[in-house]
Amino acid sequence: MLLTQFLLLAAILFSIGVYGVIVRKNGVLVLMSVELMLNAVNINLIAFSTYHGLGGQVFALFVIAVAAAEVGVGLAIVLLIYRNRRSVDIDQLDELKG
Amino acid sequence: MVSSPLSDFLRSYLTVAIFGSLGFILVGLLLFISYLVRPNRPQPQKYLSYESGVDPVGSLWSQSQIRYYIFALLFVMFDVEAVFIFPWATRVEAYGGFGLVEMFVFIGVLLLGLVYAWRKGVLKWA
Amino acid sequence: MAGKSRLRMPGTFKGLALTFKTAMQTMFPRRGMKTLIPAPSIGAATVQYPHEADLPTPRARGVISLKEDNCTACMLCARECPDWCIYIEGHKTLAPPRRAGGKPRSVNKLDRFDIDYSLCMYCGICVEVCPFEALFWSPEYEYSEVRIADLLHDKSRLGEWFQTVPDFEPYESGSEAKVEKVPR
Amino acid sequence: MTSVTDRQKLQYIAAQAADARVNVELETEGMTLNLGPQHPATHGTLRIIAQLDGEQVVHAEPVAGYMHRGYEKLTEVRTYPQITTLINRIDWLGSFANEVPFILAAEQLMEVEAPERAMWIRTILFELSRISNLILFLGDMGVQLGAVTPVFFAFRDREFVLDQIEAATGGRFHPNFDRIGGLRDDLPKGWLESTKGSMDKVRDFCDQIEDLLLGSEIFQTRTRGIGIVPTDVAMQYGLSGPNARASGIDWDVRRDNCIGLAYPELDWKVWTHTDGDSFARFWVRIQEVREAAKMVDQLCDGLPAGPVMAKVPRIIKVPAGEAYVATENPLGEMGYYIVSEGDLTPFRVKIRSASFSNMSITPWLLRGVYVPDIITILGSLYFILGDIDR
Amino acid sequence: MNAQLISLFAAETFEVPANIAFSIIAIFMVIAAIRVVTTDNVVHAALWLMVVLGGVGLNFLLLQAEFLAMTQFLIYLGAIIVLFLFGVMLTRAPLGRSDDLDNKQRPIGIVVGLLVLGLVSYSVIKTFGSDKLDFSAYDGSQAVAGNNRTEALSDAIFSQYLIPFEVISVLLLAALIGAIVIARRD
Amino acid sequence: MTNDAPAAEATESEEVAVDEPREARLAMISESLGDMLVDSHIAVGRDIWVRVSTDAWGEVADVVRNRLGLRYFGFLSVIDWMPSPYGRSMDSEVDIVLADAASSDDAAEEAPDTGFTRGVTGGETRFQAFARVSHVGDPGDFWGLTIKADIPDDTLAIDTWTNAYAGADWHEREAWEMFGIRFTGHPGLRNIYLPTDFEGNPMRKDFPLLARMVKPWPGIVDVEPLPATDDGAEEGDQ
Amino acid sequence: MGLGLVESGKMPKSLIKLLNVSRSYSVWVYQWGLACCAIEMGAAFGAPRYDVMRLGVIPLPASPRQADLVVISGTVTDKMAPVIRRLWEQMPDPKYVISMGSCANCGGPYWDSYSVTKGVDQIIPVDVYVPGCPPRPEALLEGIVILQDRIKNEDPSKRWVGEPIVVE
Amino acid sequence: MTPMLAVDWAYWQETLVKVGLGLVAVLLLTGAVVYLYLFKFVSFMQSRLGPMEAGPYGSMQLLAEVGKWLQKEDVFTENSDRIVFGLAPAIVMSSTFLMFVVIPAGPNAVISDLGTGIYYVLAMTSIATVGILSAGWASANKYSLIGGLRAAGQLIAYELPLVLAVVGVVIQVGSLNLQDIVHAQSDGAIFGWSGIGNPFIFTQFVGFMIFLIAVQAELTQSPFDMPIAESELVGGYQVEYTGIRFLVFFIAEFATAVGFAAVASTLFLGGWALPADWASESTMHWLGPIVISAKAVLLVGVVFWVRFSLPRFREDQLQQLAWKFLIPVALLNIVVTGTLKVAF
Ligand code: SF4
Ligand code: SF4
Ligand code: SF4
Repeated sequence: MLLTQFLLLAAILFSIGVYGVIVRKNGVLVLMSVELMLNAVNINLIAFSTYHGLGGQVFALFVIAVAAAEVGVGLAIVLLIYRNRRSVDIDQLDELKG
Repeated sequence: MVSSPLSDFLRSYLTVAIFGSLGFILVGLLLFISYLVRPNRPQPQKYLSYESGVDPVGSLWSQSQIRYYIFALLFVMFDVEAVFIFPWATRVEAYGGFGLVEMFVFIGVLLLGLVYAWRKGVLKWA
Repeated sequence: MAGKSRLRMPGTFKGLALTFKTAMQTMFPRRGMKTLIPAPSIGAATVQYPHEADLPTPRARGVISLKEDNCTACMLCARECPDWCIYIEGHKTLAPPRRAGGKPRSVNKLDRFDIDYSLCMYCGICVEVCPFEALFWSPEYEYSEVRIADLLHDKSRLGEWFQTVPDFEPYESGSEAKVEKVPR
Repeated sequence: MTSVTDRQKLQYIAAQAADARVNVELETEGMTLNLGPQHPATHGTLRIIAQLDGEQVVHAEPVAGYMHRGYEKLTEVRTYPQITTLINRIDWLGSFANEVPFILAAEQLMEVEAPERAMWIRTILFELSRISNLILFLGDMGVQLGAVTPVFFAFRDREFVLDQIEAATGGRFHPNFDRIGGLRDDLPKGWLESTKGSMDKVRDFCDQIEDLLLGSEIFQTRTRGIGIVPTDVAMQYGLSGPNARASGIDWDVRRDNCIGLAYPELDWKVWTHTDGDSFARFWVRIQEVREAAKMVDQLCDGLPAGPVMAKVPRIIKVPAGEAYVATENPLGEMGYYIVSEGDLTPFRVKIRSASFSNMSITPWLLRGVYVPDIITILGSLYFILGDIDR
Repeated sequence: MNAQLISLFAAETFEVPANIAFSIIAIFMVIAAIRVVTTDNVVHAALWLMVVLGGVGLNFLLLQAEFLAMTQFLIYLGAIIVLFLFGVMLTRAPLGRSDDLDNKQRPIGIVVGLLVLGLVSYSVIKTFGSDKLDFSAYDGSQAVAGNNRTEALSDAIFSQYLIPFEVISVLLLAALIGAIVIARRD
Repeated sequence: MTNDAPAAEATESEEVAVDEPREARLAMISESLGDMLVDSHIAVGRDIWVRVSTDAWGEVADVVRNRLGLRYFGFLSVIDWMPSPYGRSMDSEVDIVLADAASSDDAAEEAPDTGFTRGVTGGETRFQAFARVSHVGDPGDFWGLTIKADIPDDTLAIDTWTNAYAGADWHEREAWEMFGIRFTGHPGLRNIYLPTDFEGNPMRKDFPLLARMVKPWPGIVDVEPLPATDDGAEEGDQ
Repeated sequence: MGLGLVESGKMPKSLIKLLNVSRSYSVWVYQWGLACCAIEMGAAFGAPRYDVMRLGVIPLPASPRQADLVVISGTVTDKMAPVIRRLWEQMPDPKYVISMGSCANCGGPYWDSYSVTKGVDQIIPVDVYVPGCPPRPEALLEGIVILQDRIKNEDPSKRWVGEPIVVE
Repeated sequence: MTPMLAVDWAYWQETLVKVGLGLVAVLLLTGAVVYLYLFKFVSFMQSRLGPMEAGPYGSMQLLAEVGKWLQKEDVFTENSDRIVFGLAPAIVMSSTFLMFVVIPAGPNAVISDLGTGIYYVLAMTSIATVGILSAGWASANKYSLIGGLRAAGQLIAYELPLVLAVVGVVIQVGSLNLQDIVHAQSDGAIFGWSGIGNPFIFTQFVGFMIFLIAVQAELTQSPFDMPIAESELVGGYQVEYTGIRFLVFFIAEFATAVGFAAVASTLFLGGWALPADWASESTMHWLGPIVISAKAVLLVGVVFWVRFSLPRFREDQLQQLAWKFLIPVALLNIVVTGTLKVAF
């Protein structure tokens, strides 16, 4: 197996995630897209760890932990938005800024 | 036959995958047999949602409570903790007291979260 | 509230012990040599219906039977029946005199006596009001039908039930009621 | 304080309590949960429409009538003996107990009195039907709380009581044994002895239920403090029987207004509980079963000799007048208000059934509780559909 | 069949089947990932995400990161997806499609996405070309015999990465408290 | 214990029995009710009835609950005093036969024409509301009271009791659907038993029970009458 | 959907027999009581003395979706009738109905009531009528045994297209 | 030997045999458990008999059940999400199957002896939650939805004690591999006495109890059966399921019970092994599967016994039980075990 194939797969996932983050306006879906990107990163980390020792795996573990925290807080924020605005549409939040 | 660690490793997981797919295969098989013999008799009310025999009242969809979310959140956090505990558990002896202290601090910090949630009353309904 | 009581749960274990005991009693009801041979059919409270059946008490109101000879088609039962589920038709004939040399008596002859068991509420009023001892309760209960029309028992079917009528029981001490006889 | 403000105060307290409990963490959109008419928790065919907020009930509306059979109308076209058998079927678990107040009311109007032996036998059967009724409650409460075994035990031991009822009256369920002026028949031989035997089984059963449910910590956490009915509310809604006694109302028709039954001659006790919660209702009932078993023993021992039927006309016409007689049925106070115009049929019979009043409290009681507690509360209020819907 | 091909298929290397497995998994993952960002049903999106995450786990397996793969299943499939589903059901998860999930930036999204993809792929291919995975790093750090690398991983955490490990606990704590504070209304 | 002796006991004595505790209670009641009281009746050893004026119905609840301490709500319902136009849907001839048998049988009460048409406390209208409340206090201190009031024929409406007794809610709903009586001030007068599309008020006397009209009474089908013989068929052959 | 092997009669006889037997010994009956009879039904299902489970009748499901048999045990009122119809329709085929007690058979004691349906067979097809008011639990067991007998001998190809039990 | 996809025939043969045997074993055990406990033992607890007519003592009852379910119509309600609704049982089922993969039934009798052993089991069981949650959602039914949410909430709450209870064992053994755990028990000694080896039920009793309680909850059995509470939710997430799909849930439920019991017996009761020298290794090849089956079936008995004796907790009460009692105690157990391990 080539290293590149994993990296390319990760790249595809990452760019799909990017697309999702840009296009989706439902907060939960945006978080899912972020999750896609994080996982792409994880694939990279693991793939590289075949070269550079277990450090990559440890990092991936940390990323998973961070991702868990991120989803937790992110979803809590989405719920907050929903509670206040009866919608999970994060694009509408812009109106608040103005 | 010689086999490298790689093939052994992947091979054992191939077995796992085969066995795992059995679930789907079995369901599919049963469904197929059932497809051969079962009747099909449409009746106008058969496809309504069951709701104790009356028309579904109100909106079908509902929101659950945030309580569930907080439980899920707590779970995720502690699950992550467990993930770190497991590797440590296999090597407790090797690390000795130092490892113990490290892990206790780790557990302790997260326990603070539980205590916080407890004190905040999110574990309770009423 | 939860944590405290949870550490000591004697009540809960009592319940567990009870169910376990019941299971063991059901499974190993026998004593002595055979204690360890499971015999649930003995230990369970079950009467295995299609193979064996408890006899209902003699007073049980299972099905109404008709002693046709006694019925005079007086219609009292049909009138008093709250469900109007007794159907009687009759005509008059002359019967031989009761005492030798008497006049022939005019009696009502029963043409039709149907009880609709799909409607009957098993109240027993008909049996009670019948002044001529023509109706009796039988404790039989096995007459489920596939067609509802078959639940209308005509007088021959009702007559068959008469075979199963049990004798009246004697009364408990202190009673002043007279025990009557089933006129067989 | 006038009653209006009294009620308002009550409502206010209830609202406060509910609000305190209502989840304000997230205003989840309301959902309407429909329990019944076909639903295992509703003993057949009651329907409860509960507006939920999450899992909390904001408003609950019981819908009765799926079992409405029109007794009050039917009594107007039936003769008195026919009514006796019809009303067996109101509270179908304690059928014999349904007959008694009606017969007593008719006897009041006709001014006849049943002989003493009939009175005693009536009392025995009355208590037997109470036992057979409450035993099932004790088991069924387990089912409502997810423990299936108690109900099997209940059905097992209830059979012994039913056997006795059937041996005496001929019907497992609907005895139709009471007559104006006495009873249809006397007891068969050996009945008293076997009845006392079955009372031992009943007592054993009570012990088992105590082990299985009452003493179980899980049961207690599920029922204590759940569905509290304060005394005053219980009175307003006309709660009666064990439900009222569990709310601290020391009142039992058997003791306080006993008409035509042998209770004053017995040694027994009215059990009350001050908590008014589901647990109290369960507890009071289990004590009542024990008490009833005790009474049956005494009655069997002291049964006087004599006839079981007074002299009454063959065709029963009840003189004009009005009478209301209530008895302490297994479910609570059941009374018949008979208006007679001297006919073969009564002119109007108002049936005051216990469950109807007991259940009318549910909209009040279910506010702010959680969905699983609906089941506990309904189970502990204990109603029979026929008794609500009539 | 020539010798080279046989050697490719030989049991020792496991190269081809692993590649086949990878291709299948990768195709599934890409499709699923695309469905995640395009489906019009939030719950479906979560379930598609589950497929992607499962695929990632399988990739970890192909890369012989066994513990990581299991962690992926445990945390992502067992916990985070549930968290997502709860989140979805707490807000809005109508059955059937809902059409206001996307904003009007789809063209931008596609452009940016493709741009990222192009850049990354270019640099990846440029840099790593056809480097083969050799798993040499694993063998070197293998602390115990057998195919069990969990111990090795543990050693790594408890030596080099001790500080981050403790920091993670604080991070989790912070996230927990933060989320509770946010989700609760006080 | 109250003097709730069984009815028969009181009537056995020939002299006009006086039920003192009940007289005392009635005095107390009439004092509290004042003008609102229209009529009252005591069945010796049994019960008390009072009839109150229509307008006061709602207020009465308040008074009996809070001033008289009858805090326990028994029931509330309505009577339709109109004689039923249908009888029991049985052949009238037979009814007569039965009635004859009854009167010849023994000394049953005479036919109902004793002016009793509106119950023990009288009344003027077709519908009458009645309710029963009780005093539940210490053990033994228990007594009940039945309260009646006429319902005007034109409006068919009367005050609600739900303000005094919350439990009256369901009872009034039942009365509403069974008799069509409107309780002014009731929070939600809906059907409680019958489906919403049910037509008519079944408890009214003029509501027919169709099944009884359609199905012939089996008692009609009589064998033709016997020619007079010495020993009638009644004896039968035993 | 189904392939319709059974309806088309292409199934071998022995297999049909097997199917019938398995159906007859696994009858999941719906926990649903209507009135007094429901208690006797409960006794038949729940009382250890009768223990309907012996016959393979499993009184577990509370939802019609998992039920094969419904015992209409008690009074069917006009308000209840549509509900019964719907719940019966919601049961997946093949399904069986036992009408228990006079009320369900014909209206019983309430034959003249304004609110009671005179017989459940006006709403749904009934396979076995059990008489009684209430029928003893044994009577219900007898009804179940009769039903099982009929299931064993029925012709599924007719049943599958919606006819009531046909016994050859 | 012709290589096929680089995996030789031997592998395929071996795997097929293993998978076949594994499947048969799982289904047989499940059937046995359903018959022995659900039908018989529970009936005895209630002093009745259970199935008697189908076959001698009702032994054919299960076949009849399967035959019946095969003939049941497959109903999708009109609002349901058909795909998810249809797939959910399969997800649950395969999560169950996956659990069995690593459970050793003899010195070699294991479908796949993974290094991550017990960790793998925990990961796989957690997947079922998703299946149940989506089943509840896709049914488009209020009872199912509430049931599904409750079930998911409960499963995750009790997943933790389950996971943490295992850690004590892992600390003692120093390996995640289940075979290692089995060997550690059969070769171990309690305070120097190795007569019965060292089944961890003794040294890890707290862990064992927590594990059992958590298993009871994971199986959504009473007293933790609020999600499928029959008396209020009519069966929870299963309300709309009929026919085969219901059967699959049904099988999965009991197969999971068997699986958890097998895991518990491996972790705490010594697994397939008898203590050290009671039987030779060659004997264990055929005795092992019997031993572990017996242990597992016995443990399932406990599950059923508790299930049919106790009333159920309310949703919040069982959450509190998990969070306020089980998890802290499990953590404490880890601390104590770790300390002792290091100290001695
Ligand atoms: S038992 Fe009652 S209902 Fe039945 S036929 Fe006799 S009188 Fe009529
Ligand atoms: S059965 Fe009796 S009451 Fe009925 S018609 Fe015959 S004799 Fe008369
Ligand atoms: S048939 Fe009789 S016992 Fe059955 S429901 Fe009707 S009235 Fe009740």
